[in-house]
Amino acid sequence: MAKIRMVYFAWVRERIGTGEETVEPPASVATVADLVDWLAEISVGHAEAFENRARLRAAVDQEFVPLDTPIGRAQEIAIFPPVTGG
Amino acid sequence: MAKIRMVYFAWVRERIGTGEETVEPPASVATVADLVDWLAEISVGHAEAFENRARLRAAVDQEFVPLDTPIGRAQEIAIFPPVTGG
Amino acid sequence: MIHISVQQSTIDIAAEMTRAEAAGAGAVATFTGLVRADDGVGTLELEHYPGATEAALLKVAEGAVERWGLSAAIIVHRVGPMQPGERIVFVAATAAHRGAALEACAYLIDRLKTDAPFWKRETRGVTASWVEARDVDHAAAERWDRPEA
Amino acid sequence: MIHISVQQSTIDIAAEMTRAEAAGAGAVATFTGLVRADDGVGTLELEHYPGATEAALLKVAEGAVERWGLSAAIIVHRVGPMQPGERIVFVAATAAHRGAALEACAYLIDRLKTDAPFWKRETRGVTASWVEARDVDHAAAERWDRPEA
Repeated sequence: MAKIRMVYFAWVRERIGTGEETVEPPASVATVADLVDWLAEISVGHAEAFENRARLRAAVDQEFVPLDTPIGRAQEIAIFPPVTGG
Repeated sequence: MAKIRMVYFAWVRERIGTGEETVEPPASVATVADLVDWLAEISVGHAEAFENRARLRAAVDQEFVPLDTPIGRAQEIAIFPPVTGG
Repeated sequence: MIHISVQQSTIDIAAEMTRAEAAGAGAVATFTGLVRADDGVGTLELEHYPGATEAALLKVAEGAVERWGLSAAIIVHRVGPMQPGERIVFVAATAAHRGAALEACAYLIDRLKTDAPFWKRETRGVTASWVEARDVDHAAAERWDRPEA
Repeated sequence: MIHISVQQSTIDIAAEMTRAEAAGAGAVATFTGLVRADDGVGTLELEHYPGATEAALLKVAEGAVERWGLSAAIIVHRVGPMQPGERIVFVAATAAHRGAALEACAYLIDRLKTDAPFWKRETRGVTASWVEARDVDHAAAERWDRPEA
């Protein structure tokens, strides 16, 4: 599988300890949810950030998507809490 | 009956030819509608201004009221078209 | 805080916003009515009923403050002659949350349209005519009287 | 006319109103969100997703322009640190008539609240915490998807 640029925001970013990283998940990682499961194994920070999947939102190549969305040939995937602007 | 200060606005004022006049209607004039009927006899301008009663609105002592409102001891009565501000 | 003004001078939005925001709450909704620049009107003239106008606007503002618990309600209305593009009216509602501010703002302008003694006269070319009241304005104002509103 | 801005600098209401009014139509409705000065927040910090934010705001504005035939839609949102009383967000909708302007303004702020990638962090005393999303915001945004809306 190709490299994916991961971007994180708000408390997801804080728990992981970085706002951005490049990852190369195995071919078995098909959806954003699979990716989150796989990333949660990388470090304690990732595990903490992804603890409660119901509180996570995602964007694939800057389009907001549900977590069960296939990754396809995504270049940038963002994981973040529900938005609170305005 | 006591004297009443009449005030007119917009095309009612223009047709009557004045924005303000003092009148002394007879005791038989009980409501604003009676007053309009009585005033319509005063001049051609008044008759034209009050031609179509459905297009007239009134205020008694600066309170908006229906035309069938009793005059009572009113000091100032206004007759004008439906409002068009804002 | 209630601020009512019936004025000849132009409406200063920045000053009015500062007033609306001074209340310290989180949400300000405003409505501004302009002389349309795109339908051939040369001059618009606003006549009003001095004294009764201010009282009517105050009543509209008080109604909004009470109904939505506003921290500020502002109504500024121009009178006299004005040109296309100029502001005729500005209303603002300040509340803790946006739902109350937005609803109260709509209420202020809807009620003002039917409850305040202003009359508009338009000049198009050499012809001056009084603007006719619109039934749709009464429908808009009356929706606030319905129990479900 | 659509104008979108995600900016560090303070929001200049007078300049934005001039932009909204330049379209020449008759009605401008606005909503301004402020950092509340009355609930103990010392600093509010806004984080966002550069690139995706602007695209999301543009989509919200385009939706409003199409649905209500607006002549102007403006969304200005601050990012970075800000103080109580400062403006966080300003939206404006310009239309020929007030009903369209008022509804479109409510749509702009309702959709922005759920569709644009901003995150607020509040500092109260020495404690910083991320603001939680509110269910009521989703209900407000979703009402625009209902057929009767």
